[in-house]
Amino acid sequence: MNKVGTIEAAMERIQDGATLLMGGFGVCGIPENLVRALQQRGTKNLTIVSNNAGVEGAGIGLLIENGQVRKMISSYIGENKVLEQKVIAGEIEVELNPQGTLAERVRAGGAGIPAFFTPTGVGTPVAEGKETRNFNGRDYLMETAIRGDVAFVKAYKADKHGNLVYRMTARNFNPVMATAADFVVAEVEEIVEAGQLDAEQIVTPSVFVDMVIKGERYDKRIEKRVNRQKSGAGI
Amino acid sequence: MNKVGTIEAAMERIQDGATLLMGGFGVCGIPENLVRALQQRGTKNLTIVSNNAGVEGAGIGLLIENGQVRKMISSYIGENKVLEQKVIAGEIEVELNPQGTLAERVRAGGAGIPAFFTPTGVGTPVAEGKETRNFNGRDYLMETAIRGDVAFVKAYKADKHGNLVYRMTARNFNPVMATAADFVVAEVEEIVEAGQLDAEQIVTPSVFVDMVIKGERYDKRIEKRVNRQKSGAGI
Amino acid sequence: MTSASKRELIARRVAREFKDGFYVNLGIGIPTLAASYIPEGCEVILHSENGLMGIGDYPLEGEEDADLINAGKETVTTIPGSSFFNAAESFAIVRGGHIDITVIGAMEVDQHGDLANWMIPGKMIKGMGGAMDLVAGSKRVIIAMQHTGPDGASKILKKCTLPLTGVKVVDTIVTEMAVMKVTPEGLLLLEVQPGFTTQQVLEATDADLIVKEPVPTCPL
Amino acid sequence: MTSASKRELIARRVAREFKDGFYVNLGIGIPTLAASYIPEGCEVILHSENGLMGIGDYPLEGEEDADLINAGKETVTTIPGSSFFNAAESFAIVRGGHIDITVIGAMEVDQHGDLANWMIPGKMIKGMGGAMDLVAGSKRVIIAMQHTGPDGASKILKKCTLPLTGVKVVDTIVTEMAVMKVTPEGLLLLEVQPGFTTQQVLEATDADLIVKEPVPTCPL
Repeated sequence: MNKVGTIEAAMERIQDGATLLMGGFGVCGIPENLVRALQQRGTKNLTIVSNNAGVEGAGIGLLIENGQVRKMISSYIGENKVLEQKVIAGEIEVELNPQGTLAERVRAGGAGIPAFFTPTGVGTPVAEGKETRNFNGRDYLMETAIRGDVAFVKAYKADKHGNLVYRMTARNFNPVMATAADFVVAEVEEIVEAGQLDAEQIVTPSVFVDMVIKGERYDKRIEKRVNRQKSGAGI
Repeated sequence: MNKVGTIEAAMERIQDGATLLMGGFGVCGIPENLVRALQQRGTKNLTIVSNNAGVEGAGIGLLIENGQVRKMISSYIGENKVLEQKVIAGEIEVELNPQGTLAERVRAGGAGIPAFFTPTGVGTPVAEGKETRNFNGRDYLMETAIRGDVAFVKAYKADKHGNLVYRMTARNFNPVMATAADFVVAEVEEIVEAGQLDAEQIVTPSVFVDMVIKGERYDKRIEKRVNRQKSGAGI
Repeated sequence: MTSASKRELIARRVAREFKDGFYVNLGIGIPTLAASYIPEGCEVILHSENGLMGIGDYPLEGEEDADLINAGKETVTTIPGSSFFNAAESFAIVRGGHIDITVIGAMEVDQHGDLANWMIPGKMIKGMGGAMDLVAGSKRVIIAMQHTGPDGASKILKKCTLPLTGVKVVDTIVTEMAVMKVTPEGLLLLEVQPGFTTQQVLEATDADLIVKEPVPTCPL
Repeated sequence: MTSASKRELIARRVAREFKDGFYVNLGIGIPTLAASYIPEGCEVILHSENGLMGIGDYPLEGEEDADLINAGKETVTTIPGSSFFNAAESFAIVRGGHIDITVIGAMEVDQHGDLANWMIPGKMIKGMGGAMDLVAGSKRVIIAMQHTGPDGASKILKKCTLPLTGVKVVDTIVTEMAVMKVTPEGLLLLEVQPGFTTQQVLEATDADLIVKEPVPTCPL
């Protein structure tokens, strides 16, 4: 079994109008090589499910600036001013979800659960149009599953079967997004033979992954570089 | 932070009539030291949530034989003949759940989700008394969360903060049960200092665990020893 | 035909349904046997619902590990590329449609694809284990079983009489006599096993079978 | 009082609510400052909802790692005993009631414990991030904020006017003027910060405050 593919082959799996799930938190742990290739390809009218919308000049920001995105399903889009302008201009629709609800909706999509109840957002604008139901004296909202046509995720290493491990907080939404699309592409920093990743440590089992790609270049931009002083206590 | 405790202290946290979540699949990965201590203590009228009911003379079988169990919530109890007799005699109630539904109900209990929908069991005896609902043309059952007063889990190693790693398929239900009780005790084969388990590899974060105990003795009974011949292909 | 040779015939035919790269769950009994007949050059990853993707051979004597078992509680080994996960993740894989084929036994199957394989009223109920999740969630469910029960009665019915495991979940039925597929039109006789005639299959089957002559014989 | 000294006063008082062994989530801004004032001998594990339990110090210059950030997207480090997990697991921790205290800022809080901190109608909405999950799921929610807005208006109201982040979710409010607790009877004035009188707090507060004299002064 060898799921190692090319970035060109990955691009052929995503069509205009597709729903694309993407890993990443801010620009940490984003599939940056796949995003750059998607920008070059110019695939349009995308609905992107991702916690954030990138920043100007990086991540999903590239696709937004290039006019490829029709709708964002996210929890926080505050870092991207270009998106703000496009929302005001009516060019992009934004659906905001509480972060935990977003994560759980995608997990549900990957786990065969069409809907679930959560206490998050009861009595807030998030509850509008949603069923509210009381369990054991507390109100909950019904939230429905999210699935994608394609998922782009970033992992640290993959084996050729498609098993994935991540690195620190670059894990974030990636393992969740990898479960919930019809075609899942993982870009990684290193590809090893099957058996070279410890079976105990694999975070995403290969069953979820359709194609593995070695990223050509990792910029790994830092959004907020904060340092402590050598003498100070810091956080 | 040091959550290392004694088995005696753990026993004081479980009262007659408690709901007890237990890890294990068959007798693989069961908290055998905690079970033996619970048998000695004689705590009665327990509702036990566990995929299986142990075998005669091991695991939950010990508690069943000792008359400590009022109800089992499980998916498969076929290995325990004593339980069968007690069910027929009306001494023990059994609630059978599909295995995936059982796992997801406990996960939901630990994740703050009071109910969810699943395709499993639609049109079967499992659906009796449950709400059926159609999403996108398919019927689903609503299943509710399970929580316990106490959870007993078995891990391979713990650090003193209560972070846990497991060993092979002895992982099974343990990480799930560890999320969904008011008081969670993990028994392990080895306890190390915080920082000695790789942060990437921790399966159960310490936040879920209230007490860690080093098991005194591990029998690790094998239910079905099956070997291949040196020459044969086997499974 | 001996019971052993029936079982082998069924397992061999089931294994022909596997494709390279498939993720497959094999139930206890005849389904597990299918692992021995996976075609050459076809890499199939076996799922064990207790938390393992990539079941290997049974261990050599002395190499068993109590911490490494399959869903049938048998000692097993792993393969390169195996991974371990917890029960909730294991059934997220199952329920989420990530298993290509589940092969499972049956007490009864009917022409609508309904399946009964977990309880007989009046007898002690052992539990459904993971069967209900597997048949509800897998992309394709293949039933591997003997065509008739110990009393000679057809296990393939117009309508199941026992409490169900799943409704409209079965795709294909493989027995020692035939291969049948559940279609929107009804139960189609796809192939007849070597040594049996279409007529014999029809006589041994309670369900209405759609027959499109000539019915091919299963390749050996 | 300078804004910086107000922020410090609030953060110091918030940190006194932490107990040894607590798992705590600190929001962006003043709440994050509370990490600097954790009492001696009190070990608190900080949760970052992007997938880290056990946030450490900010890194020294040159030791930043783009793969290791907190929920505010700042570079951080880990502590011994840290662990990483994915977003669904991170919010299973939050929603499941495993976080002992969440400290978060507010635009408005009211005497019923309602909280508004994510949108102002007519202004660009940045999103609620993890705030709604944190306030709905945590065992205890502490609001850390300045008592009044830039215009001098009370941020502690009889009833929130902005779109809500959560209903009846707030337990305690800590400002540079006072500490208040939401009780079934209403909003109780627990303590007055040094340099302020009960009367000053009452005048600066729109909400009805329950005052049980003598109101203690916050210990420094």
